[in-house]
Amino acid sequence: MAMQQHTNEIHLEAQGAVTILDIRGDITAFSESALGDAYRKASEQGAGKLLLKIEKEAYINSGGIAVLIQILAQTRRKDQRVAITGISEHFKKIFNMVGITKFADVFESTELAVQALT
Amino acid sequence: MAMQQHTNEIHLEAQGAVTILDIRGDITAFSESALGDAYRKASEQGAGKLLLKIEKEAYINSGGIAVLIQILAQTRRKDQRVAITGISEHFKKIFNMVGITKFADVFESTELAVQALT
Amino acid sequence: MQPSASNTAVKIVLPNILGYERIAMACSAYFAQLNGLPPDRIEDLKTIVAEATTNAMEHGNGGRAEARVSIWFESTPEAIRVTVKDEGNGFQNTFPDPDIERIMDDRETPVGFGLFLIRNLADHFAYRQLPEGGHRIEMRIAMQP
Amino acid sequence: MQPSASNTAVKIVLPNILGYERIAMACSAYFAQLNGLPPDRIEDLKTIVAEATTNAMEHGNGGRAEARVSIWFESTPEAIRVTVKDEGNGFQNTFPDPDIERIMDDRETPVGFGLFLIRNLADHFAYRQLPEGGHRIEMRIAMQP
Ligand SMILES: Nc1ncnc2c1ncn2[C@@H]1O[C@H](COP(=O)(O)OP(=O)(O)O)[C@@H](O)[C@H]1O
Ligand SMILES: Nc1ncnc2c1ncn2[C@@H]1O[C@H](COP(=O)(O)OP(=O)(O)O)[C@@H](O)[C@H]1O
Repeated sequence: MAMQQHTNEIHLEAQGAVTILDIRGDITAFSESALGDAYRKASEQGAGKLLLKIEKEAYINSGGIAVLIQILAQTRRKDQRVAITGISEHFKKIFNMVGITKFADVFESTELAVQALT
Repeated sequence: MAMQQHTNEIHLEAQGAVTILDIRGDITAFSESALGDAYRKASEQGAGKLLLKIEKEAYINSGGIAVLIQILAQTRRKDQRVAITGISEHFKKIFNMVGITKFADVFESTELAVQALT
Repeated sequence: MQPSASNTAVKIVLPNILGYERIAMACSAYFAQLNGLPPDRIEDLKTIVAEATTNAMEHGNGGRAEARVSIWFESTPEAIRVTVKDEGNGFQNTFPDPDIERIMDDRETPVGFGLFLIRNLADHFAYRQLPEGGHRIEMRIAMQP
Repeated sequence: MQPSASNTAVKIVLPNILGYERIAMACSAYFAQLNGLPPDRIEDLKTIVAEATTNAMEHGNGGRAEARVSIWFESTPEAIRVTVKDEGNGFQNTFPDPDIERIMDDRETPVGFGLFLIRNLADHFAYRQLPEGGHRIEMRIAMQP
């Protein structure tokens, strides 16, 4: 429960051709700069395949959904492939409702996501 | 989080000479009959060594503490040995404050408790 | 008549601070659990409570520090009902569902997901301007799917 | 003046139902976390909130279904402050700490652990009868140990 913090800790990690953005904390409008920075860094390093790893307990709200979609829009312009893992069943349902899953597949685990992206 | 239920599910399990009372749910005044029943059943079966296994997430309140102490009082009269496991650091502190730990040792795991009782 | 008339309603009053919707979410989760709402619907409830509460803070109360958000939780055999009240003037427009395809093409800004979630997760919702001032949204999550 | 005067206070009003103290505990945990109380002190806070709330329901309100328990959470740089108000007449006696040795010997009934926990976990507590009716207990958990 990293509730108090209005920002995220994001670690970049390479697994083969896939760059994992390991995102700690809630995904809200406050995540915009941390997520934008991490994404830019990964892209500058030439990442063509990205995996957004979100904590299962993360609180994701409408502001966070907007931030994620903005990242996805950028990946589409750059022809990067993106997948998502870690989210709960509830947010899988929501990502589906909103249409996020049209642009990024959601996987049960990092392993399955990396496999699918590779 | 078994919050709604005002009662407990308690399984009796023998491990060598130790009878484990595996207690699911919160420990409150509402636990009196379930816990009393399980304790009587174990005693009727001749249990001389008891381990109260409480869920780490259990909510234990002052009413539940009173219920536990009443069980401990009975074990003393019957010359049974009792240990406790499963509780969080917070409730370890409280059991210590209240004096429960003078009559029942608290262990980090079922294994350590069974070992110590045997 | 305030929604809190029932003998089992819970009321909570929050300061206008983003992040404090977490308190309302926690309240709603425990209230719903105590009243038998299934776990997956509790998740839906938490989300719509969070969205209605942050909307009340940001749009209704316009971020004013001295404004408050009041929330009532009620339970009936049919549904959990949540009412979120702010001190604002309510909706000035209707808002269509955001279109993710258009957003991805930069033809639409990524807003409107809060109401979208409420519209799609609540089994019923309605808002209205109050004669005594302020605005409230009432939302229900049905006990049976 | 009600304790809710501060701009960051949270208020919650509960029906007189045993079990609903869980809602107050959840509120207190999130409120305290948002205001930087360390995790072990949050556990202390949850316990004293639970005990004061059930006491308010049982002893203060005497279990009356139409009575309410009101709880305020406030944060200062020094402490988290919680005030629990009931509609009763307050303490009619003082209560010594329960003596577990005597309880084990059946020379004392196992009661009084609620106040014992409040006394031992809170860094400060005080109760008073209110001129307008009702009774309240104020408790503080210090930010620094
Ligand atoms: N409580 C409210 N009071 C007034 N207007 C509101 C309220 N809630 C929502 N709105 C209006 O509805 C619009 C859409 O809200 P929402 O879907 O949450 O998206 P966003 O917050 O991204 O704008 C807001 O921009 C605002 O104009
Ligand atoms: N809010 C209250 N109003 C009136 N009396 C109270 C209140 N809280 C506690 N008391 C009194 O203090 C006594 C001790 O309370 P407590 O330590 O919680 O133990 P118990 O609930 O087991 O009696 C109660 O029996 C009651 O007489």
